[in-house]
Amino acid sequence: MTKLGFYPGCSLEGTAREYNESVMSLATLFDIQLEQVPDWNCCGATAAHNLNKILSLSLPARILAQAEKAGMKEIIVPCAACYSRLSVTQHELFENSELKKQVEEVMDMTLSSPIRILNVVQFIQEFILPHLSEKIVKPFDKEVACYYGCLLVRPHDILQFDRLEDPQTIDRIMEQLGAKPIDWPFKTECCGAGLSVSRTDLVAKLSGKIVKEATERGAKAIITACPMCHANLDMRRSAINSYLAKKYDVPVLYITQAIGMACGLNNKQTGIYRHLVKVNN
Amino acid sequence: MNNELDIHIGVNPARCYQCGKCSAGCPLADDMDFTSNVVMRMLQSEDESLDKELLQSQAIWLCASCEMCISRCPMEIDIPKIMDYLRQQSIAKGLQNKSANKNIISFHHSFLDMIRFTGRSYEIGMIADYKLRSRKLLQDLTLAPKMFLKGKLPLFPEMVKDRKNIKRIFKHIDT
Amino acid sequence: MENDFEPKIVAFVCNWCTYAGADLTGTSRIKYSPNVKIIRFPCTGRIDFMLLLKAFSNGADGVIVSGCHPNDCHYTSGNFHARRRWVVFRTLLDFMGIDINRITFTWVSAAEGAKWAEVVNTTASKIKELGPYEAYRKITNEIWES
Amino acid sequence: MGAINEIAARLLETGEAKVVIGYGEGSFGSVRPAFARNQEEAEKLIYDKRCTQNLAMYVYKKEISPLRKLAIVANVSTLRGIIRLASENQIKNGDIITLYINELGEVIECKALSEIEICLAEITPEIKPEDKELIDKLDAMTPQERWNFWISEMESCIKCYACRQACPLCYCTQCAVEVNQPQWIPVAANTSGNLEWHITRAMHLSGRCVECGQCGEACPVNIPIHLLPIKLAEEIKNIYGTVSGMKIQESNTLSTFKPDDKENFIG
Amino acid sequence: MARIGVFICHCGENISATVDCAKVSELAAGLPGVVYSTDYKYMCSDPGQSKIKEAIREHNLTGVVVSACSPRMHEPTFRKACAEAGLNPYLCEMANIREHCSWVHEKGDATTQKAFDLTRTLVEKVKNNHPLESIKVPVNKTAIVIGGGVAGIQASLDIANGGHQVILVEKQPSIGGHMSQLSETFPTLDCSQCILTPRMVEVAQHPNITLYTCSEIESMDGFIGNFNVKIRKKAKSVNEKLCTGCGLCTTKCPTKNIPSEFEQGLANRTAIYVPFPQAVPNKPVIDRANCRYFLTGKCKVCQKLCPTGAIDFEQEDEIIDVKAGAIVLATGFEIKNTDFFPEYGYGKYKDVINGLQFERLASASGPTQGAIRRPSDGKTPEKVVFIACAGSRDPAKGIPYCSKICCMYTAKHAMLYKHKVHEGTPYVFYMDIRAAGKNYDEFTRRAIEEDGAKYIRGRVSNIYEKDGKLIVRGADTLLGGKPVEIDADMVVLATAAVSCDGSESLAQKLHVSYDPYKFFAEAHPKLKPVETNTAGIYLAGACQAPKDIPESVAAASGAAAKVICLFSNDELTREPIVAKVNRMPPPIFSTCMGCEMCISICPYQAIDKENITNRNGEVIKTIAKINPGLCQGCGTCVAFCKSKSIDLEGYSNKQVYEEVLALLNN
Repeated sequence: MTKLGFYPGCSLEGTAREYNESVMSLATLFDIQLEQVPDWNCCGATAAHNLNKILSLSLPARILAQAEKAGMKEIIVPCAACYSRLSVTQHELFENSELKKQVEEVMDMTLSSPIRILNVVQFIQEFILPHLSEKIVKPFDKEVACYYGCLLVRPHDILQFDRLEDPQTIDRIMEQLGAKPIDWPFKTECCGAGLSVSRTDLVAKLSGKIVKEATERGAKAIITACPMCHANLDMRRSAINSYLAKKYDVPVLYITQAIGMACGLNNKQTGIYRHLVKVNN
Repeated sequence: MNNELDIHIGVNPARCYQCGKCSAGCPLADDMDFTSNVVMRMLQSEDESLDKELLQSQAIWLCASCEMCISRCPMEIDIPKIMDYLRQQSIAKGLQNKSANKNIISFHHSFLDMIRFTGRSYEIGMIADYKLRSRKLLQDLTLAPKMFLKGKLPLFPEMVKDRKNIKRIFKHIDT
Repeated sequence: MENDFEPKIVAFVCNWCTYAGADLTGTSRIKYSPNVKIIRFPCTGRIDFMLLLKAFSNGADGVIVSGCHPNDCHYTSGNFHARRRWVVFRTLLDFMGIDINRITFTWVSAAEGAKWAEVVNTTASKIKELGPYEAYRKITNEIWES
Repeated sequence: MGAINEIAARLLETGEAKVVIGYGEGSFGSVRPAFARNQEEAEKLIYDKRCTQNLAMYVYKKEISPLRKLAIVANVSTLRGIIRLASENQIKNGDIITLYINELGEVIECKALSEIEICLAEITPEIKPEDKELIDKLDAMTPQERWNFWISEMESCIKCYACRQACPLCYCTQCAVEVNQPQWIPVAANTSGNLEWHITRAMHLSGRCVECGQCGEACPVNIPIHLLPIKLAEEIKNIYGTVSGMKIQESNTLSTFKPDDKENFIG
Repeated sequence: MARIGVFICHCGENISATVDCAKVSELAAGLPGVVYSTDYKYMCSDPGQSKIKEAIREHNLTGVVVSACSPRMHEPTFRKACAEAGLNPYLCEMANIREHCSWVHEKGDATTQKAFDLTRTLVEKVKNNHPLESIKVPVNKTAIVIGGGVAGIQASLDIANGGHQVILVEKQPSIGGHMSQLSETFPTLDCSQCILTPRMVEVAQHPNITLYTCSEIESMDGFIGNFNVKIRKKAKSVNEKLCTGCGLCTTKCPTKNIPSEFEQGLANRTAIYVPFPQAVPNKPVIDRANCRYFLTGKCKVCQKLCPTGAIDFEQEDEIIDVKAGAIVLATGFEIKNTDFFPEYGYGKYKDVINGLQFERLASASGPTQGAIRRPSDGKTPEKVVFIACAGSRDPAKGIPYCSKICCMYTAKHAMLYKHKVHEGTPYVFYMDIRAAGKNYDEFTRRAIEEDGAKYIRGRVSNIYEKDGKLIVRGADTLLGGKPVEIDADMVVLATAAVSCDGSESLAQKLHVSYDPYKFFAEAHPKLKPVETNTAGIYLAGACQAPKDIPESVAAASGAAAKVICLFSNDELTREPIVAKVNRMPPPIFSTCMGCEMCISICPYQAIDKENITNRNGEVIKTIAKINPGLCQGCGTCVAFCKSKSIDLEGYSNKQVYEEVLALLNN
């Protein structure tokens, strides 16, 4: 059994519960044990770096320090926002020793060496993909729009994940499931992210563009790997539809849910019943 | 502020040659009072009144940190970092944009306060707090019950055990 | 305490790349520390390892050796020979406890005016931090004392 | 009478060699180099475990060199010394008959230099355990400690140049230390002059040293001076994969290069 | 006793602004051996030089140190002045107190002190200089021109018309270069081929020009006046002597779907082909990578058809050894291609093309006979977006420089498009319009004012395809960064001009320096724009930096003039900076022990063995000997020689040793 460090992040305990459920179900199916970072805290997300730089570094740094203390060599971070914050923090601190000292002082913990931070797609590529074909029972035989969002690929210098324009990794994974990824231009357009609650009007506009484009290009599902994107595209659908004055019902799936469905996991295991936009099996 | 940026965050606005590729790709450019290349120009001007206008702008709060601008900027100017800095300065100087203060900034505060007390974010509490701050009591009134039914809004917050440590982190920030 | 210390640094550079690169630093008016003084050689291949020792025994606190990037040598291969010689010399100095941090060996091309300034400034601040090379000077001064 | 004496006697008798350079009994149970020019002297030659000295240095000594052809009794380091000298054109093929005594005590008579190469092909040279130990010890020290170690050693050097005298590869008629325009190395036996002399010597031997340790043996004040060229030889082996004195055609490591030589030291 | 004169130059204020020149002069006067010291506003001026000459005569100087600019700039000037005053020029040295001192440090004592330190160092050096005589070498009066674009053609014709032999080496099957691909040229809109083709033919017919096509430089050694070059002439599989250029083979070749390089992939060609109708030489070659016979072993249709039996499948690459006195590099440029613009969908969308492709579309001899049709479906585009600075001035993409030609050709493209599609709308996204040239700005204004090209100041963020249109997302920075979206039918990227593939390795073969972008470096940006750092090798055209046609031609003629200048002498004088093996009286003869390790270290094979024999002819000693004709004076052997038996004139052991001492001991 493979044992890996795991940082769920706050969303996966709340609005993105189904994401967590599908990740855990997949891990079980592929014989992987995901061990949570002990006593983890929130990464601070957009709010922290909007308001205070040291805070925006200290919160993720504490998570890294906790993981290091637990002897973790890598952590799986399914939430794209957390993945981005953790990666950027680790990069900044190990590039700038003075800053690192300052942050260590603030959190009263130390960081000795960088650890591997894997997003969910990297996790799938490394640990699921090699054994995927043998587990597929029901190919995901649909046109899909793979939606990467901002935080998986940017800032590219630091994350070094896939390519900046027209990324392909999720598309390739979906192909393995039997899906037909569509070519579309909004793979990395912003959904409105943290403005979800405070400026729902803007989110409806930005996410609306994405939902509309995907639908018009024939996608039967949007595949994502970010709880924020999911929330904006799924939970905000009624706002989107009223902004666009048209009913769009293309479902939004986490990539882990899509894999789960193809591998025959039930709705409870994938958590798709929790979506506000209905998913037809 | 032009010089400050170089010192504090190592970004030099003088590098901007106003090609506008940032604004062209910015998802929120249409809604901003100043597009990103104009923000850069205002910084280059080293004009205090423009600095102030900038700190009072809505644009800096509308920026969603999607990083599209820097990823396509030919001069690799870290505009998101500049935006972070401007937001922090805006608060430090009490110049927050009035309309953004009502929603976006309030939300950030609610979010951080939640972490300050629990170590993690917790949507119900946070949203309740935000509603009080923003006085948007009716917002999402229809969404919440749906989410609750889908099990997406737990009633009680998960908490970090070592809350002292979290407090310590915030304390350093506050002082 | 050491802040007032102005190190003496000798730069042994080749005529075609680094000397020209340092000329470009000048032409571009990029400022750097005046502690470094250049001696011109046709090629890094010409630089005798003994000169580095002579520099230290005559009071240098640091030394820069710089030439053309690999494959760019005006004489095709002088820098390749210099590179091997330096690898061996460095091993020997280190084995004898001579402070190899005081020697910067690098490549600066004729187009890298900014890099030259950077090399000089980095070396100067490093040597400033290391302080005067008393250890080497002490054994040299013996000659006069004894 | 051992095989070595028989062969020496034959070579002298047939005139194939005018002199056989070998080992003889010294005083107090030591061995010393011996030069057999006749049957009688040939009988006195010995070879045993004590015969570790590298005799290759005698090949070009003023007194011996005119007596070519020579024969020489050789251990491994002598073989390597001869090969290295041949690489540097100081010995020509046919100048010298080498009597190599292998591990089993057999005498292998090599008339051509290529035959020596064949003997050496069987051998993986290793440095003495005590030398290795001391090198490791020094490597483990801090630079400051190493400096202190060598400076205290250098202080005792009297610049007698016995190290140079003993080295099979120090054949220059004018050594760099004797050059006075410019005066590269201070003449006086002071610490800095001594240090610079030994650095120069080690550098001039780099890529050439056959690791016989003769310089250290010869030092009257027991400075482990042989560690310097040996350390470099070991590093050169690690970095460039070359070992001096194994093949004639092998050029000096420092007079050759590869464009992709490592350069992780450059900053 | 040394009698040294020291001359401190103010260089106007370039030096004196930060260095107290009078003080340096005063301090220098106190140096042992210095008998005369002075400072002057412009040492390199005539009066300045006269000062030096007078001082030499008056004070009977045995050495001169001029503390001024870089010796790379004015060493020849001052050495010449010394020679004119009767002092051996190699007794003159320069201390670089401008580039290495006054320009890089702030005004102050430390800077003045450094200027003095540098001066003192050179004083000590010059005390150990001795008179040298320059070396004479013969000049081979053949020039090699590498690259047969417009610059190479011009240089070849100029040199050949000057009465010298020229060997023109071209990588492609035909000369002509990029200019032969262009439709019309700015700012006159005259047809590119109409003006180039006569020149190409002239090259082919010129008695002094030997043309090797499909050829590249294999290796080079030697030096100015005496280069030895190996040219690899790649197998064309067609015997040029037998081929009459009838073209029958090309019409019957069964492999017809190879994207034509000349047409930039907008049309196809056959495996045996002539790149374009006006090609010189106008004889086909077989592209072995695509030829059916070479791929499958069967076919030979062309061989069966050829009336003269010119097809030769067995032909091999040929290595041609040539000797030459000068080389002109004219390898030109390429434009940045594939995968470089993922955000613009270049390579993904057929209708996003580059400028060179547009030239072919607009060319009367092109795949559409000059009608503007988009590649995907052949429709006439109603809206065309031209994007200037596609890659240029873009450090993030590794190209910070301006490609120089794009502003002009983009204006030209917009104009040509409008002339051909009257109802169409050309949009041009630009950052700046750089139109500095004779009639250039007038030209761009015409595109805007008369032809109605819609210029939008801003860069495009991305392009995507929707419903057969290309959605171009840009911003208008003159309207406060307002987003602009255009649904275009075709997009033309003015992609950056970059150096050619292989220019780095060519530069290394020729020992020519190059800049970080692999463009060849000139010896001096202003005063030696067509020379390289390697004497005898010159630059022409865009291999040095992006250049337009008139500039390339001007540079080519400049390089040709340099070559003709060089060839006007039968002999060259070379700097006597060469290595020497010492000689001593018998019985030592030399301290060289003949270890011969210097032979393997020498990059020029300039070291050989020398036998010293006695009266009976017996070899007493073998030592190294350096051929001063081959030695280039790198000094690698000098630093390597254990017994210090080799020394380098001009940078002798004694000189550099004294320099180190003088630099440090004040």
